Formats: sequence, structure tokens, C-alpha cells
Amino acid sequence: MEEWRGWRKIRYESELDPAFASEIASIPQGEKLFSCIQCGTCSGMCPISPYMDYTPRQIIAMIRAGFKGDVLGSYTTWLCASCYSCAVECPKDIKLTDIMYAAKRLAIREGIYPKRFPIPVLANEFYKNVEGSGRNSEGRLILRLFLKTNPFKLFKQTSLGLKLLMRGRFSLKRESIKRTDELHRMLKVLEKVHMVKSKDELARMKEVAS
Amino acid sequence: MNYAYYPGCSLKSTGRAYEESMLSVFEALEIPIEELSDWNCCGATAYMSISELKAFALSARNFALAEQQFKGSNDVNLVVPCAACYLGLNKARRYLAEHLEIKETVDGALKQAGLHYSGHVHIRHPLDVLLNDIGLEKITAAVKKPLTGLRVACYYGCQIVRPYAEFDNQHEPQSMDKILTALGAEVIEWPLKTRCCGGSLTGTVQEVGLRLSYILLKEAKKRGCDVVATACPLCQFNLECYQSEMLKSYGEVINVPVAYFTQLIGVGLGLSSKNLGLNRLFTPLKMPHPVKAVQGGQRVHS
Amino acid sequence: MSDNKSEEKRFEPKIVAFFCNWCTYTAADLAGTARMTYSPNVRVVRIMCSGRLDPQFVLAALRDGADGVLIGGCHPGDCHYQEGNYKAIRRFRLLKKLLKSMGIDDARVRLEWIAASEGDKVQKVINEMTETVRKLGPLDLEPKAWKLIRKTQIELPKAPQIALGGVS
Amino acid sequence: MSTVKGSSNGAPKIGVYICHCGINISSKVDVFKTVEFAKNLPNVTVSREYKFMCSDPGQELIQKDLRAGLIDRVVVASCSPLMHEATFRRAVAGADHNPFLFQMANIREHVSWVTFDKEAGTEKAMALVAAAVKRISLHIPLERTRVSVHPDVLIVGGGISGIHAALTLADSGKKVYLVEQEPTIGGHMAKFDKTFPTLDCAACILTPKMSAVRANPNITLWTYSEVVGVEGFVGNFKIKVKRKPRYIDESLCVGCYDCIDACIFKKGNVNDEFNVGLSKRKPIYIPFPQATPLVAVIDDKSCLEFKTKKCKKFCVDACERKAINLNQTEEIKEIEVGAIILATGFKTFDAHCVPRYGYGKYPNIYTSLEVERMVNASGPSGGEVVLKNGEPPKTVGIVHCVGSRDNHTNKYCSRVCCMYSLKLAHLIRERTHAEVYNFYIDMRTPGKGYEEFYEKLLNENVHFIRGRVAEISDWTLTPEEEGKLVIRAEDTLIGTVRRIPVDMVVLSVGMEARSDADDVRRLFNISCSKEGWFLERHPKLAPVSTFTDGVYLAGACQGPKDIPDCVAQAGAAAAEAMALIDRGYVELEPNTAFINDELCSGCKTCIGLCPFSAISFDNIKKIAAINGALCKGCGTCVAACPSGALQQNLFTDEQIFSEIKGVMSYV
Repeated sequence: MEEWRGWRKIRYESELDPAFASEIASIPQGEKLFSCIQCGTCSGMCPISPYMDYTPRQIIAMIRAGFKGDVLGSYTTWLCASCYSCAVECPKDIKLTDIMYAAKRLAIREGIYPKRFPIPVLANEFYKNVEGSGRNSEGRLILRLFLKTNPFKLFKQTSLGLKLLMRGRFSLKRESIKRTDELHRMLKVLEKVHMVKSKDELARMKEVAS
Repeated sequence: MNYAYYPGCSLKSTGRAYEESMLSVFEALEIPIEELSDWNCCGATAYMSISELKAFALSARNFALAEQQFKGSNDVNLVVPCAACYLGLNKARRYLAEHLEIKETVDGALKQAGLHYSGHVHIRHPLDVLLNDIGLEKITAAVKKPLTGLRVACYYGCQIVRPYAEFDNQHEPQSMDKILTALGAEVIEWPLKTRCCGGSLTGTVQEVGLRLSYILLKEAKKRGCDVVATACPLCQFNLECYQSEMLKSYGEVINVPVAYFTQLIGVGLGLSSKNLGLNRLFTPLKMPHPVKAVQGGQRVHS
Repeated sequence: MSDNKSEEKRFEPKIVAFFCNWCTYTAADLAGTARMTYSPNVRVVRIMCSGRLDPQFVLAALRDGADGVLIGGCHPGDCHYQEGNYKAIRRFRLLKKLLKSMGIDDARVRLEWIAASEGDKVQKVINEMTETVRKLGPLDLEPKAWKLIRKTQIELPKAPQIALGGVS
Repeated sequence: MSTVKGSSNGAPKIGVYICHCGINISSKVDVFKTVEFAKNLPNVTVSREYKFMCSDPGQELIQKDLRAGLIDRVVVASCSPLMHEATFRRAVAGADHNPFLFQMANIREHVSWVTFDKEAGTEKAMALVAAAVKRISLHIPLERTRVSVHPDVLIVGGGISGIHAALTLADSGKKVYLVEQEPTIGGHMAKFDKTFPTLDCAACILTPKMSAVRANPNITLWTYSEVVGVEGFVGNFKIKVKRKPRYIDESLCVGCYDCIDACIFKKGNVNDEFNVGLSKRKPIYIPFPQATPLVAVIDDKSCLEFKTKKCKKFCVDACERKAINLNQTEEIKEIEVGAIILATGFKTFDAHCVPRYGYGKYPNIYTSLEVERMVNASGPSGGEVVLKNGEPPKTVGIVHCVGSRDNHTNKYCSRVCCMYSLKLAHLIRERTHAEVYNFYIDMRTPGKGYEEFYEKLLNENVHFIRGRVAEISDWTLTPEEEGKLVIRAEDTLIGTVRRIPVDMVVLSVGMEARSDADDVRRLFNISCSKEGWFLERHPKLAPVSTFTDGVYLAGACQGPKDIPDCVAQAGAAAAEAMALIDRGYVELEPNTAFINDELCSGCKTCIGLCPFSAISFDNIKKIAAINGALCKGCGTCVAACPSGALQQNLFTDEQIFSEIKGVMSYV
């Protein structure tokens, strides 16, 4: 049990972001999160929820209530392995996995995420990896990940590395597509665009607004 | 029907055995298949957590290339063995089809690369192709060394049946069971067929990832399987390569071979272990001896 | 509320709807009670049964300035009067032919089966219909069509109906 | 605000009355602007607005103007005619004017409630008012025709609702036909053990009513029968009932069980419907000891004689009263009734449809209905709650909302599950002292003594976990889970996922419309809601009426209900039927078709079209003739008449043409 760090559980309205919910809801079918009845099926289905700081159900509640900082800063969204078991069993068809993604992207964009937590680091590395060469060089990725988070872990993994090496399943060679320039031009266009809002969503927001 | 093959990054490194075995099986069954040239990362999971739109664009490039390379046929069947890629590409395909606004943005990006995607690509998993295009008869007929007596735990993992149950039942997938049964294997009944193996967590937050894989193997072993059959490079990696770690963490010897379903098919078709990349397995695949040859590989199910 | 800012200038089609009393009109009431907002371009004329729909009514509506006509009846097999909606569908087919011959895009008339419980379908259909007709733009009848439609009053719509007498 | 202007003699004087309906209309329609607009329409002499036109003062406004001779025709722009047309027609008649010189413009359901911006709403409202005004000038005075009402009543379905309705009507001296498709009446209630929240025994309160049905001379009870034909209209329905052969002469059988004991099958060999498959019955059987009528029935699908023709037919010899007649054939009864009450009930949700709950896959997972039988002293286990191995369970999990509140199955809440789950929790604990866990999403106990019952259970150390069960399976993580069923759910009040090992699971399945609901509704010409429940005429003001006059609803066929609600509704339906019958006549809408003899060419087009054969051919005049009593006023013939000789009252071509012109008069 962690020692008591004098944290304050109460949240004042002034600390909440009322726009947060609609921001997340603006992904395709995101509006469904508003019909959540807090039944907890998602958390129950989720194989990882036991290790999350907030259960998936709580994340939805927090999104609705505008607990932006808490959601974006949480480990939950990053721990999600996107196995989609929550999404397929949700009685209200809430695409929770996609909502987790939306939260992750927002967290990255706004720089609010557990900094030394390996998962966002991996994501970033993977991203750079692919942006550069169009493919992911697994060997290098793992290497970078450990260097960035926990170099010591690297040694623990050497035996595994060797085993893989011997079986020709591991290399530090840089994988790449041929026409990288083409790829770069393509991705550059999308630099600015973060989240595409669906038409019906725009309509919905307009109605809510008025 | 001819197939385009999308390997994805893993099948070129940790999952090489998957590629080798699948291609040899396709060859043995005379299924024409050709690798997509200059394919790029599908933009799955990790990438999607940074930019969904770019992820879609990455997939779209692959689609565009596929349409280019297979101009002849108006519909391209893109065979995607890796579960993550399968879902990533499938998701992109759907979003591009269902959300005009996304399609438009992505089209714009493709144009920059002088590419165009007109929506004629189908994402197919080898399980789907083998069961629904080729069919059990053809497979059964080709069996040389039936897997008689081999008790297999079919493990589908999450991403080939969820969220889009395209070719199999989301809750009780059967495709792999059917195929391996047809090869004479005995598939065991177990409830964790589609429970997550931990995905990339084994690499990032090991204590969690390890636990998830351990739960699967523990249950599979308890139900007395000789081998766990997988359909995803990451699942295979997690379940196989961390068994020594599990011993350390949970003091339990697992020692269960974890093979790709394509490798098992290959064995049944009597292909050489080299062509199936069996030599790449950590725990060698032991066949129950002696393997009785049975006509057509069919075997009364017990 | 379909589209964004540039609403001011856009064309607002005039659409007349003929709803049967028992299914579609009731469904429209239901849409109301459920507060399902939809585009205001459609004006409903209540008839007891879609079987009462005389093709003349449709032509009259177009002549009097409607850009489109929507017809709503009970699902096949659900007609309050057993089979009025079957009569309606037959007349509708002939009507579409007739309109084509008059150079009127037959997407301007639409027949829908909407049950009393399908308030949401009323909303959907009316919105779709409005969009379709908006895309088609205002109906300006070619002179020949005009002549026809005037005459129609007496002869033309009757023509298909005589054919009908036999069918049922 | 109001305007009165004189009118040139002879021309119709139209009064227009625009309703605010509180703010229901005025929030989206500029009422005053509309009044101004109406004032300037041709022949409008009076144009007023009022907060609530349907209120007495509102109606008096109209009547005053009529009496004062300011107007002779009335247009009210308010809610839907299906809501208040009758009201205003009565008002007009009350002022000694013909009620059909009235027209309604629906500016609430069709305008204010569905329109987003007020300007558009106002414009639409004006168009509809204009249409009504144009049309009303062409209205002519009409008379309603009266048709006498047949005094008998048909009740379909012999569950608690049908039974109660039948007894109520019979006690008032009405003759009732009670038709039930099963061999006995009693329905679902007969299967229950105790009833919540009072825990009185279902049989003890139901069986007296069942025998009362049997004993009542006013009730004709036809079990093992189905309605196969419905013709006619309110007050005068012609019904065809199919009586399936039960191969036993009801008048002779005394329910002595001798035939059943004698049956060649020593043990039951067919799934017992009454015990929902938990036990077996013989091909010849009596559903349960209190069955009404207490008459055996032979199920020809499983009877050896019917399958092979080679049975020794011990049953026939065993019956002293020679009641068994294997040559009995199906029989069609034709009856006439004035009113119909549908009480066809519901079916329980099929738990197989939720695979992750493992029903049918693991033993010891039961549906609530199966457990109802299990805890019932007359049930397959004699009231013992036992596992498949005969042992009593030590831990039991009760899963709420199975097949309810779920987009993949049924969106709605089934209303009864929380309460019966509590009841079963109590009974199971009482019988086995097992630890009982309730998994619920929300605990819904709105009813007399319901919340109190919940509290009682809280105090009986029953465990309550607020969380929808994610999965039930037999894979284990800890030693104590070995050999048990593990229920996984988030305890949402604690925010932690829990795995609870149990011996037995009870799936609290919801209520669904019967699979034959759609055929039934077609047969009786009524509507269904999306979920398949029979649609009431108005959710609040006409909950037991349907859109088809003379057809009423009782019980769970209209939506999920518990016993008290079913009984209450059955009473209401009976009262509605009584009101109709005791009035003795119905007034038919005069919207019938009529022929202009001069114009009729005698082409006979119309004759084939009329579904009610109301049109015949007059061989002397060589023209068509309409029987007003048979005409239902659909207008199909009118639309088809090539010579325009046919017209429909209230819907003449001219009236409709003018209405079209009206709605097109956009401002």
C-alpha cells in the first residue's frame, strides 16, 4: 500500500473541464459514451482492469464529468491493450477502445501523460520509427524503449535476445520501405489534422450548443 | 482467385516462422499468393495512439499499392496473418468506407504520394481463406501425416475476432478448431480462446503482460493440451518466449510448445520442419508417437 | 438540422405528404410526442388509407407548386383495411412511369411503409426526402408536362386506374 | 387577442381557433402571427387564440361564436386529431351545429414538437391552418349511423389477465368466450411458487380464480384452442376458433389419471412444458394437478399410437367413462362478439442468446423460471433447490438484467426482474441457507411494499453487488475457485473487479413479446411497438384500448408487467368492453363512400376493389350500389373510380384538392 501522500480527493467544479466530454465524444460514434449506465461490464470484461488506476467504467464517468487532467494523466488508457472485449459486450455499444485511443492521442497532444511510463514512450518510439522508414524495426524499437525507460532491464532481457538471435528472430537491422519520400509527403499533409469529427457528430454538437 | 500477401513488420522478424509456414502451406495447397511490394506499417495499436488519421493513411497507402499491383482483378484479397495488422487494416478499411470526411482527408494525403484508393480491397485472415475459400475437403484430402492424438488448444487472441466478427463467431470462434480437427488433431474445450495475451504489455509493463499470458498457458495446460495454436505473432511471442520468466515469477514450469496454426497444418500436410520454421520454436513441437496414418486424416473425435 | 453555416441561401423544397390515418399519420404523431425534430419542408395531408391516394392528388400537388410528394402507408399485410396499401403500390408504380413520361424525375415522389410505432422512420424518411429533393432543385415543368398535368385532371391519372380495376 | 369581421351573406363563416397548448405550441409557433394570418384568409370571420383550446373555457369560446352566429364552421389548430377531434366535434355539436362542419390542423405533433426553429414552425403552422380553412368551406353536414353492439365478449389468453377479465365480465352478466391455446388456463402465474413482495403462494390465490372460471355459467372456456379468423368491426366481430383435438371428450373426463397411469410408457418421455423441461411427462397427461379444465390430453406428436399405429392403447381400456376418442378431429367454432380482449401474455428471454453467461454450456446455470419451478413444492424437485448432482448449493449467484437494458438483446427494462430476483434470493436462502449474491445494475423496486422487501433482503445477509456480470465460466485462478462457476463482475460501488465462485447461477431473464405476437396483431388488425408489444391507443389516456375500436389489451402482451398491474389492466379492459356493450350501439364515422348515380358508368372497377364487399352491382340500374353499413371508409374504390362517380364523405376529391392547395400556400 502506498504511503499517504496528503492528496485531496475532492474536485471543485472550477477544476473540471466541461468541454472535455464533447471533445472525446467527437470521434466517430463517440457520442455513445453519453448513454453509459455505469454497469461495469467493460471493467468486468477487461483482462487488464485489475492493474488500472481507474476502471474503464470510471474513465467514462470521469470523461462525462470533465475530469480531464485525471483521465489524461491516468495509466488506465495506456494500459489498454485494445483487445476490444469491452467494446463488443457494452450493452450501450460504447466503443470504449476507441475512446481510450482518443484519450491517449489527446494526452500526447497536450503533453499530459505519465512521463516515465514505458507505454507512451513505446508509442512515441514506434511512431517515430514508422514516420521515418515506413516500417517498424522491432529490434531497434525494443532497444530504444529500454534505453529510455529502464536500461537495467535490458540486461535482464539479454538471454531472451540471444535465444531469439540464434533462431533468426531478432536483428537490429533498420527495416525500411523503398519510396520513403512518397510516404513523408503523404504524412506531412496530415500533420495539422488531429481528429476528424464525423458529420452527424458536428450536427449533434450544434444542437446541444443551441 | 489470387491473393495479395501483407506480411507486416513482425512476420519479417520475431514471427518469421509464421510467414514461412503460411507460405509453404499455401504453396502445398496450390493457393497463388504474391507479396505486396513496398508495403508499409499498417499503423496499428501503438501508432494509432498518436495519430489515428495518419494510421488510416498508412493503411490506405497499402490499399492503394494493392490496387495498383493487382490491376487485373477488380477486387483484391489482402491476406493478413498478423492479428494487429488484420484489425488495423480492417478498421481503416471500414472507417474509409463509412466516414466520408475521413476518406476525403486521406485521399488528399494519398494524392501527395500520387496514389489513389478506390475501395476495392478486402482484408482476409489466413484462417478465413483456408476455411471459406479453400474448404475443409481440399485440406483434408491433402493430409499426409494426420495430427492424430495431438491435443491442441486453439488460441485466437483478441484482434482477429474482435471487434469485427468478419468470418467467425465473436464469442465462440470455431474456424481454427474446424481446420485442425480436419487434420486429425484433438482440439480441447477451453474458455480462454479469445482472452487477451497482454499484447505489447509484456515488453512494457512486464508484470502485467506476463500475468495475462501465464493465466492462458496455465489453463491450457491444466486442460491437458500438447500444444497451443496461435494465429498472431505477438500472441505466439508472448506465450512462448516468456515461459522461463513465468517460472521465475510464479515458480511454475509451463513448458508448453506454442506454434502457429499454419505450422500445425504444415505438419499435417507432411511439409519439412525447415519450411515450417519449426526450428525457430523455443519449445520443440513433440508429436504423439506413433502417428497412425488415417485415411484422409479424418479421425473419430473423442 | 443537417448542414453547417451556409444555410441562408440554400433551396428549401416544398413537399406534400399523404399519410394514412392508421400507421404513418400515427407514427408522425409519435415522432412528435418523442420530440424528434426533422426538416419542416413537408406538409402532411391525412387520408384514411393509402388506398385512397388518387394519382391526381400527386399531380395536383406538383401542379400547385410542390417540388416533391411523399406517400406513407402501413406495411404490406398491416393495412387497417386489409389491402389498401397493395392498391397504393400498384398505382404508385404506374404513377412513376407517367411522371417519367412527363420528364419529371421520379425521385421526386416516394412511397414508404411506416408502421404506427416507427416514429424514427418518419424523421429519417422526411429528412432524406428533403435532402433528395433539395439536390434535385425546384421543379420546373416543361411546357408539354404542364399541358399534360392540366389535362391530367380529367383523363391521364384515370388511365392507369382502369388498368387497375382488373388487377385486384 | 382576437378578430371578428362580418361576412358577405351566403358565404361560409369560418372560425379559426389557434391553441397555445401552454407553451407546447407557442414555443415553436408564433401563435399571434398565425391568428393574424388566418384572419385574412377567405371566409374567415373569427380568428382567435387561447391557452388551452381543449379546456372548457376553450370549447366555450367556440360555442359562444357559433351560438352568436358569428361562424358556422370551425377550424381548430392544436394537437393531433387522433387526440382531440372527438372533443371538439362534441363541442360543436353542443352548440347545435353539425359536428362535421369542423376541421383540425395538427400544429403540435406535426409542427411545434418536431420543428427546430420558430420561424419555420410558424410558416408550417400557417400552411396547415390555410389548408384546413380551404377545406372546411367544402364540408357538408353529415349524420353518424348507429350500429347495435353484440353483447358477448371474446378473451384471448387464459393467464391471470385473461382469467380476471373473464370473471369481471361474467360477474356483470356478460357472456364470455375464453380461448387458451394450452390445454389448461393459468399461464405463467400457475408456474410460480410465491409472489413478491407479500410471499403469498401463487397457487393459493390463482387456483380459486381458475375454478371460478370453470364454474361460471357465463364463461365458455375453450382450452387447447386458437383464434384463426377475425372479421367485422367494433360491436360486430365474427370470430373463428380452432379447437385442436385433445383426443379426450372433455364432457366425460373426470381427471382421474387412470389413463395416464395405464400409458404404455411407464415413465415420462417428453419434456414437461409446465416444468419448463426440468422433468418429463407422458404423451397422455394432465399439465398439473390444478389444471383447468382438469382433463387429460394426448399429445399426438409423441403418442406411440399416432406415430406407429401399433400401440396397445392401454389408456383407452383404462378409462371407465370411455372418454378417450382417438378419432377426435380439429373443430372450427364460429361465434359473434361485440368486443375482444387480448391477454396473450409474454415469453421469457432465451438465455442462450448471451453466450458469455454459459447457459446450456455449464450445468447448474438456470433461468429464473426454472428456479421458480424448483422452489415450487409441486415442482420437479419437490421444492428442493438442488444442483444437478442432487446436492444443495452452498453459494448461489443471481444475475439481474439478462436480456434487458441491452442494445444487443432488449433495450427496455423488464420491470419485474429485480423484484422476483429478490424473492428468489429469499426463497433460496430460506431453503438452502446458501450464500446468495445478487448482481444488479440498478435496483428497481417502485411499488407498494417493494422497497420494504428490498430492505428485508438487505437484512437477511444477502450479498448485493452493483455491477453487471461480465462473464460466467469454469476457468479458475485460485484453489477455492476449483470446481466452481466463477462469476466475474466489477463491484462498481467499490470500483474493483471481483471473481465470485458459486455452485449455482440464476439468470434473471427478462420478458419478451411472444414469438407469435406479430401474427396475432395482424389477425386482430392492431399495431405493435418496435419490441413487439401490442400498441395501446394512448400511453397514458388509453392504455388498454387499441387503434382498432372494440379491441382491448390486458396484461403483459402490452408490455412487461407484474401480477398486480396485469390484474388492474384486465379490470380496466373489462370495464371498457362493458361500457361499449352496455351503451348497446356504436356510431360509425360517416366517412363512408357514396355514389353519384348519374356519373356511374357501371364499369364495376370498384366492386372488385372493396375488401369488405360493401359494393354490389345493381342489375336494374346497371350501376354500382354501396352498403353503407359494410363500408369502412378506406376510400380505395373512390381513388379507382374512372368516372369520378364515387366519393368519400369527409375526403371528397374536392376537399383533398383544396387541402393540397392550402398546404402549398407558403407565405
